[in-house]
Amino acid sequence: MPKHDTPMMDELESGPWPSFVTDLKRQAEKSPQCWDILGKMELSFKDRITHWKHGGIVGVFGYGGGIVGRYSDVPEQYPGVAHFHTVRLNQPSSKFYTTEKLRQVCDLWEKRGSGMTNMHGSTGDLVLLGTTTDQLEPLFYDLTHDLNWDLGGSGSNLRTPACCLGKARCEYSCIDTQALCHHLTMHYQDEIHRPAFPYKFKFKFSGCPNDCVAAIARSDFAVLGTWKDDIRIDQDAVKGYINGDFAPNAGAHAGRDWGKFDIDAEVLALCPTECMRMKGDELQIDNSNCTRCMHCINVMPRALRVGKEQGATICVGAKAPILDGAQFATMTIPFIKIDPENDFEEVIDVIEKIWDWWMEVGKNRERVGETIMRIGLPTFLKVMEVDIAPQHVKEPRSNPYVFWGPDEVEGGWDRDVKEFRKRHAQ
Amino acid sequence: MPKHDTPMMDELESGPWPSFVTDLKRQAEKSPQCWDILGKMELSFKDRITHWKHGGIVGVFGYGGGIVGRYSDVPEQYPGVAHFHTVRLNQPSSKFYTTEKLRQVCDLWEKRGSGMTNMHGSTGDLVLLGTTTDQLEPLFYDLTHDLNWDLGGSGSNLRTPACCLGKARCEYSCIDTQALCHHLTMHYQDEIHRPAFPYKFKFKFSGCPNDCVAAIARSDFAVLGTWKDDIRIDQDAVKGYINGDFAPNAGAHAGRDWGKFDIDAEVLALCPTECMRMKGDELQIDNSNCTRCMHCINVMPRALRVGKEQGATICVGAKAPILDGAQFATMTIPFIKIDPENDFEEVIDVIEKIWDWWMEVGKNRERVGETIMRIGLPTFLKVMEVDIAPQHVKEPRSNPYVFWGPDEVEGGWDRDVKEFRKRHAQ
Amino acid sequence: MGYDPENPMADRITDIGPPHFEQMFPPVVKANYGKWLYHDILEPGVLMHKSETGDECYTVRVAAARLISVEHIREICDIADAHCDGHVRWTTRNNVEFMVDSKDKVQPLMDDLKSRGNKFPIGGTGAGVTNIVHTQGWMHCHTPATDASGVVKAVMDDLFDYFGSMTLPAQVRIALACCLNMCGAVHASDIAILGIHRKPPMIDYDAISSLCEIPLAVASCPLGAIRPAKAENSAGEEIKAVAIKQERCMFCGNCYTMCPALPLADPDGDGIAILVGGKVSNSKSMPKFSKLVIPFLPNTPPRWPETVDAIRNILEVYAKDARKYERVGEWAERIGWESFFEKTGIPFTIKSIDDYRLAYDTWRTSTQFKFTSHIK
Amino acid sequence: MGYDPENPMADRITDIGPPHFEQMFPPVVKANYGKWLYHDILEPGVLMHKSETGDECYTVRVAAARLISVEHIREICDIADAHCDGHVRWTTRNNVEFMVDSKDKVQPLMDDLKSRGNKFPIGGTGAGVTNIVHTQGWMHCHTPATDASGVVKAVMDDLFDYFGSMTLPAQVRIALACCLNMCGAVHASDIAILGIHRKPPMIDYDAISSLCEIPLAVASCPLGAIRPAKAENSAGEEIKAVAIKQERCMFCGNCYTMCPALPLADPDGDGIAILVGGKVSNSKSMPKFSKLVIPFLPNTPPRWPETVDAIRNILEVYAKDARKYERVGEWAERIGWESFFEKTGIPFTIKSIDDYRLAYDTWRTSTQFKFTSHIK
Ligand code: SRM
Ligand code: SRM
Ligand code: SRM
Ligand code: SRM
Ligand code: SF4
Ligand code: SF4
Ligand code: SF4
Ligand code: SF4
Ligand code: SF4
Ligand code: SF4
Ligand code: SF4
Ligand code: SF4
Repeated sequence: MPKHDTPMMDELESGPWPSFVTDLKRQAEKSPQCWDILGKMELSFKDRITHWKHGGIVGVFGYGGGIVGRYSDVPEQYPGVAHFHTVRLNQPSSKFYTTEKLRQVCDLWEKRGSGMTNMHGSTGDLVLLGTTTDQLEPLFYDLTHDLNWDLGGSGSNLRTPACCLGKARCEYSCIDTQALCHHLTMHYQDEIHRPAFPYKFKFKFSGCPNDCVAAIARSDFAVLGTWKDDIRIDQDAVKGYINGDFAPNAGAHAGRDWGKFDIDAEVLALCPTECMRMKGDELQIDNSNCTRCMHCINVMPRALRVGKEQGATICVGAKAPILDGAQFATMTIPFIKIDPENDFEEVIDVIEKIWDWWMEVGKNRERVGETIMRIGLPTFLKVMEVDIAPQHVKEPRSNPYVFWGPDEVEGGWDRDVKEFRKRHAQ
Repeated sequence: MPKHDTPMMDELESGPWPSFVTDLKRQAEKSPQCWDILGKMELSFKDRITHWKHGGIVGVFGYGGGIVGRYSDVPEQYPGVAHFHTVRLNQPSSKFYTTEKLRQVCDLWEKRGSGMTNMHGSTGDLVLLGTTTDQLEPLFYDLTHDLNWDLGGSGSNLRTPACCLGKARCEYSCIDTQALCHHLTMHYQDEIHRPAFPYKFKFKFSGCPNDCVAAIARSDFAVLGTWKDDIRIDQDAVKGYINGDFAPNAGAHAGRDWGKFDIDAEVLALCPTECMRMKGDELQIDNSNCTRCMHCINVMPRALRVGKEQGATICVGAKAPILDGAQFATMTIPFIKIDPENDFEEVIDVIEKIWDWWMEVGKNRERVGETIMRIGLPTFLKVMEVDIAPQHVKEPRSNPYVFWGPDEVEGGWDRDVKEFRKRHAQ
Repeated sequence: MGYDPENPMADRITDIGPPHFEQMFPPVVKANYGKWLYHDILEPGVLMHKSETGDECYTVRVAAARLISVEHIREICDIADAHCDGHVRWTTRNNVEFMVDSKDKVQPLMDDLKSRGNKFPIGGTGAGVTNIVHTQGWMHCHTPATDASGVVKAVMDDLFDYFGSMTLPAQVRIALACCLNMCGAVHASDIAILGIHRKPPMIDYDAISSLCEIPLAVASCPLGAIRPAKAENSAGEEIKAVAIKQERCMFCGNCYTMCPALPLADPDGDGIAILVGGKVSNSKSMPKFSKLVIPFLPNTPPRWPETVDAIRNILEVYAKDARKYERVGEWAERIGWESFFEKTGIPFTIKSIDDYRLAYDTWRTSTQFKFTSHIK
Repeated sequence: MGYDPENPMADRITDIGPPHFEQMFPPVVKANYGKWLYHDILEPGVLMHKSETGDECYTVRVAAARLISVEHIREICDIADAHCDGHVRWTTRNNVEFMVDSKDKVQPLMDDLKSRGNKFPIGGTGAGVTNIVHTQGWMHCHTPATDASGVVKAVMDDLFDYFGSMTLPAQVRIALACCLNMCGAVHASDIAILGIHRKPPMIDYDAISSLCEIPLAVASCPLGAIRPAKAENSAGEEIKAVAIKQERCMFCGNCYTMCPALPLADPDGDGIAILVGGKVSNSKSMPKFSKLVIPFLPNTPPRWPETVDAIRNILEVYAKDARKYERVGEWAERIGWESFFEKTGIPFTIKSIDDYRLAYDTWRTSTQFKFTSHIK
């Protein structure tokens, strides 16, 4: 395939940030269709519009997801990308790789596709960007046989679960994010590969409330590590911070002179619950009022550690704005043990409760968060069989429109209007 | 009329709080129907239910409001209150009275009604509680001729306007609440007496953001005094408070020992905008960041005074929850001069803009706040011809669903899909 | 000569409005209108306003039942004549204010007031509980779910000490509305007493045809629980009526307001809900709506002990726990609503979780919460 | 042997999932899993995690375009083989992390990275601007209103210094989504770049019958702007199609997602909206949605100067004005949104006033506001 004249693409080779254009040109030496990618991108830059057709249902036999079909609306001009389907490989939990595995993927994709990838897709997949329909089955065969690796999700199914790196390299993690993520991914292979839901459903797992995988904003089922007992305090380290031996926030603000560390201003005053105080040079935390926001721990990681009684808070129903407006996930299970020993039974139990209900009452293309909005949080919480607690809301309702059942009201609902009229003339 | 056996009513004669029962019995000596009031109340206490029939359209000729009809559903048992209509007298602005006028009302009502009143109704009227249909015209005649006093509103009309006592006895008032209230009441007699609106409409006027007449919570058209320049500071008085010469909050907390006055904790730290600071023993206010919440002035009335450039903020659309949930009035006009000199022209202009729009687009039984909710604040603000400002919202929208007009978009909206397809194959 | 039924239009006068407020001002108010400098609360119920002219206005505020007789008003006039050269006012919360123009007139006035039994308790200022804004209840309205005057008397008898003192963290404003129409505007009160129904409307087939316009009745239901339906009246005639999906009803009563043939009131179904944490003023925090914390308390005349106790409990916990100047709602938000329920011991029920419009904004979309005893 | 088209089901393997994460862990990570005590950011892009075993894990984080070639990945592998005994990871924001188990291995690794031109800039940690989460844009999607990779390259070239430094009040997370579907989840970002359409869909009568189910197309519109309607195609045949009330359209594109015969994309109609103040973490304040502050900026490839300038402006004003640890949204709420617009000089337009669902909660129902220059 010939090079195209791509002045605008070329412009994007300049500048300090890594250039995808330079990279495309480099790959083009081995994967000539990359010239057509560049040419077609140039056309979109010129026309200020996409040149892909709508949709395109392709896939591998027996799977309802994992591949997103794409066809060019200018196939003659750029035959190399007339078909340009993406293949979603289910990334290993928290995206650690051996170079050996990665090189296998590279070879496979150079053979079977454009050689271009997304590391990674927003949901978390390792996305192989652009191939033709006839390559899909062979690619899938090689992937499963040679790499023993499988596809991720797309369509109205369970999407590829994702997690933060958790205990692998973070002192804050209260749960085994990878173990949980991987176990559920394996447990629900069928739900990932064969759409049977009203709409997409996403799992994300963060080890602590910092939520580095954006679970509470981006997943229908968000599990965030937390703890129930007290923050562990190393008073000497506290002094260390006060004396300036350690940089606050692990040095995250080192680039600017913010003056001497001021524990009152930087920690105590920013605690959202005002539950910390200094008694002399001893830091005291009223843990019963702590909401585990992480701030103090983030600022003084050497002095403060998450508690020992660890578990997770489960929030349900996050989504992007289409159609009722964006939703964050709503706190549903305040605290749950996350136990690899029993294969995360408790978590699975929660998931299936949600699915059973959603699959029964959810409308087509209705995310579970929208279903909860439509039917009401009280009903959802009842379905979940959780103890109703004030923690489920930011504040009690301000309207007085409460539902009552006949069983809750003395005498029930059956009344005889004629009897009533005897006492109350019309 | 005979006394009735009223053990539960009698029980309410005990206790330190003034007893309406004792009072009813006292009035009964002169107005025997009060025995029937007591008897009928006793019956409601026994049955735990009201014994009034629904509605009842009565009134005086030519008026569509001012009287609320009521008929008993047990007329034979308590003939004295078989009819029990209320008459709403439009209270003088801010409810000051001369005993002379009051005595006239008393005599009139003893002659024409039950002798019982509400001082005052929630909207502000002086409510005469309970009379018969045949008394209405004579009462109205005496009221207008002898007391030269008129009825207030009820029904789908302008309700009796009300105001706080403002400049009459409050140092905080930034507007002439009574003058404004009285002028508009007179100006809109027709709107008060002859229902022509989709639903009720209420005016309330508070002299400052403390809002002692609850305008922002209870009126469709809420005018609250405010100022535009700087809070006036008397530094000596500030020292006075610090030294404990004056009781903070004018002594409102004198009943309990809260310890020595702490200007940092009690004033500076509670300023919602953190715009105050002490420079030595001098108090400094960054007025550009002040939101005129009144707190500092409330706490130190001898030291701080509202600014000199006074006017009002107008908020629109407060209402009780029926049916879409309660609404506070929404800030619509950030600042407007309130000028008795020109008969409050600017205010009247605002009111008529609202009415013209609401009467055109408002549905039956739709409060203006609900109309704004249904049609949208942006449209309403355009109708009001106000400069759109960030002050109109607490925060910008978080959903991306913005309307655009063809005139706002290059090339307008007319496109030829065939032309489009030439460039984008289907 | 007065009104002549024979000739009702004879020299009829209309649209003259209320008497002008200025005629009503006491001299000291008229003279110092707009000139006030500051005020002091000398003791509970007694205010002194200082003018730049040097004048002073002393106000003695006394409680009143809002339901008062002309005899009682005459007694108020007697007092005003004796001490306040014939002027008096009512506040926006139904208290009565006697004003005098010099300090030495205050004591005699107060002595007089105190000499009249429990008719004129002095107070209602500052950080205390002032009079309850309320509505008609069984005394005059057709839609109430509870009484007004009776409940208010019972509650204020119990809270009486708070009326005559200023010991609370801030002013506490209590309001009562006897149905969801909320004439008492309880939607923005520190503590709100709200009459609620819990049984769906009955359908009076013998009255509906004559009393209601079916389309209006149907349209009146915010939840679409009402639909047009044929039915049979006692006379056995088929009539145009309505059918009600009872499980959809949330008892707002709007249908009864529009159609008298749909009564909801019921001795056992009706009762009181308690809402807290509302405020009107813009002081410190912006206005807040009251929040529903106790979904139902029974109607127990004459003294509604359950309601009285519930309110005292909230008030006392608040008094102990809140900071100076902190309104009930500001306190609850600072400690968190979970702690509000914990500290007050009020059981949290599913009824407090919003499932009406705009409900989503009240859900907790964060991992931030406290481990109160609610979490097992 | 491999895949045999003649016999596609031959020894087919399915549902084996991804490789197990543990195989992927570097030794130091596996050995210290769950034992980490604390971390330090030694310099921008360089993290040291300390384990209770005494072990240390040094991480060097480098930027990557999310759109990368296998050649580039191979180069990353070469580096990982040379320095990190064959392990490497990607972050949740598309950066690459090289990990070594001792301090002395850090400098050689960094030298190597720096020796490779601008391919591996080091940074993205702490109080700076890290990589932009983004989506496909014109590179692969069918519904975009702007490009992704191109805009990101332009913006990051401009903000490059903030990637390699930690001088901001807090971390600033920028995201891009090329249409309202918001695959980039920009609804909770400090600064969000959002592709938007501004022209209602065209109706392709020649395609609609074959491509769309009319009822689904009609149901897809949240504002009910689409109704079924008969029409005529080029062939002059009457067909079942739809009609669109254009003035009701707010350009969400959902109809096009459901029905390919309703394209909206347009060179002049499409462009970018800027939202700010969102956050995901529960640190300090609860998660916040991004708020729309600039309703439209044009699509101006290859470098989108208007968008680049708008973002730099917001970032610089924030950097100057905000307090240490204060996220963009926390800052805007503290100073008040009116001050945000004042300080940034961004003109406030009516487009920023919510008129969608739940809109009421964003209206200002208080007299509390600042007199900025917006108020004449
Ligand atoms: C590839 C990816 C963007 C990327 O470049 O990374 C993507 C691409 C598409 N998304 Fe997405 N979404 C991707 C992550 C997301 C996310 C982010 C996340 O998962 O964390 C979201 C927001 C969170 C959420 O789920 O709400 C997201 C919200 C949507 C929506 C709106 C869904 C909603 O309920 O609001 C749609 C519309 C739809 O489903 O029809 C959508 C639809 C699409 C489609 C299939 C277009 C369409 O109209 O059907 C896009 C295919 C583009 C293409 O040609 O490849 N995509 N999509 C992401 C998946 C890669 C991966 O598997 O890792
Ligand atoms: C008398 C009074 C209560 C009192 O004891 O003080 C009252 C009494 C009634 N109100 Fe009210 N409202 C009274 C002030 C209010 C207020 C408070 C205010 O005006 O500040 C409100 C809340 C603020 C508001 O307007 O939203 C109020 C909100 C309602 C509503 C709900 C309106 C809404 O849009 O939410 C209704 C229902 C209706 O209009 O059908 C209502 C309806 C009624 C009716 C007419 C009953 C009905 O269903 O039609 C009541 C007649 C009772 C009777 O027999 O006397 N009343 N009503 C108040 C008028 C006295 C006066 O003129 O001074
Ligand atoms: C007399 C009255 C106005 C009237 O025209 O009748 C009035 C008079 C004063 N109010 Fe008020 N307020 C009056 C009803 C209100 C209301 C309306 C209501 O409660 O329905 C409010 C709004 C309540 C709310 O926020 O929910 C109200 C909120 C305030 C505030 C704000 C308090 C706060 O911190 O939120 C102040 C400032 C203060 O108390 O320092 C205030 C201050 C005052 C001052 C100190 C103003 C002054 O300088 O004279 C007056 C004496 C205060 C006192 O009683 O301690 N007044 N005040 C009303 C007396 C009602 C009563 O009998 O108890
Ligand atoms: C590597 C990564 C997790 C992963 O599995 O890949 C990660 C790693 C760390 N995060 Fe994170 N976060 C990562 C994405 C996130 C995200 C998700 C996102 O941005 O999409 C968030 C939520 C962002 C938001 O709130 O909008 C996130 C919010 C935090 C916070 C909360 C910051 C705040 O004040 O709100 C902390 C605490 C802190 O920074 O002190 C944190 C802290 C950390 C620490 C310090 C945890 C630790 O002890 O190691 C790690 C290094 C921080 C650093 O880079 O300065 N991490 N972190 C992600 C790196 C992304 C990148 O390449 O830049
Ligand atoms: S979410 Fe918590 S545990 Fe996971 S990486 Fe971020 S800070 Fe660490
Ligand atoms: S985690 Fe948050 S709430 Fe808890 S003590 Fe630390 S700063 Fe306060
Ligand atoms: S609203 Fe303001 S001016 Fe009016 S009485 Fe209350 S404090 Fe005074
Ligand atoms: S009025 Fe309120 S905002 Fe203004 S300075 Fe005083 S306390 Fe602060
Ligand atoms: S609140 Fe309801 S019951 Fe009470 S007076 Fe108003 S309308 Fe009647
Ligand atoms: S009470 Fe309200 S909800 Fe129930 S039927 Fe009547 S209108 Fe509908
Ligand atoms: S945001 Fe929209 S345009 Fe971009 S990838 Fe997602 S669906 Fe496609
Ligand atoms: S773009 Fe959205 S709003 Fe416009 S017609 Fe299509 S679905 Fe409706």
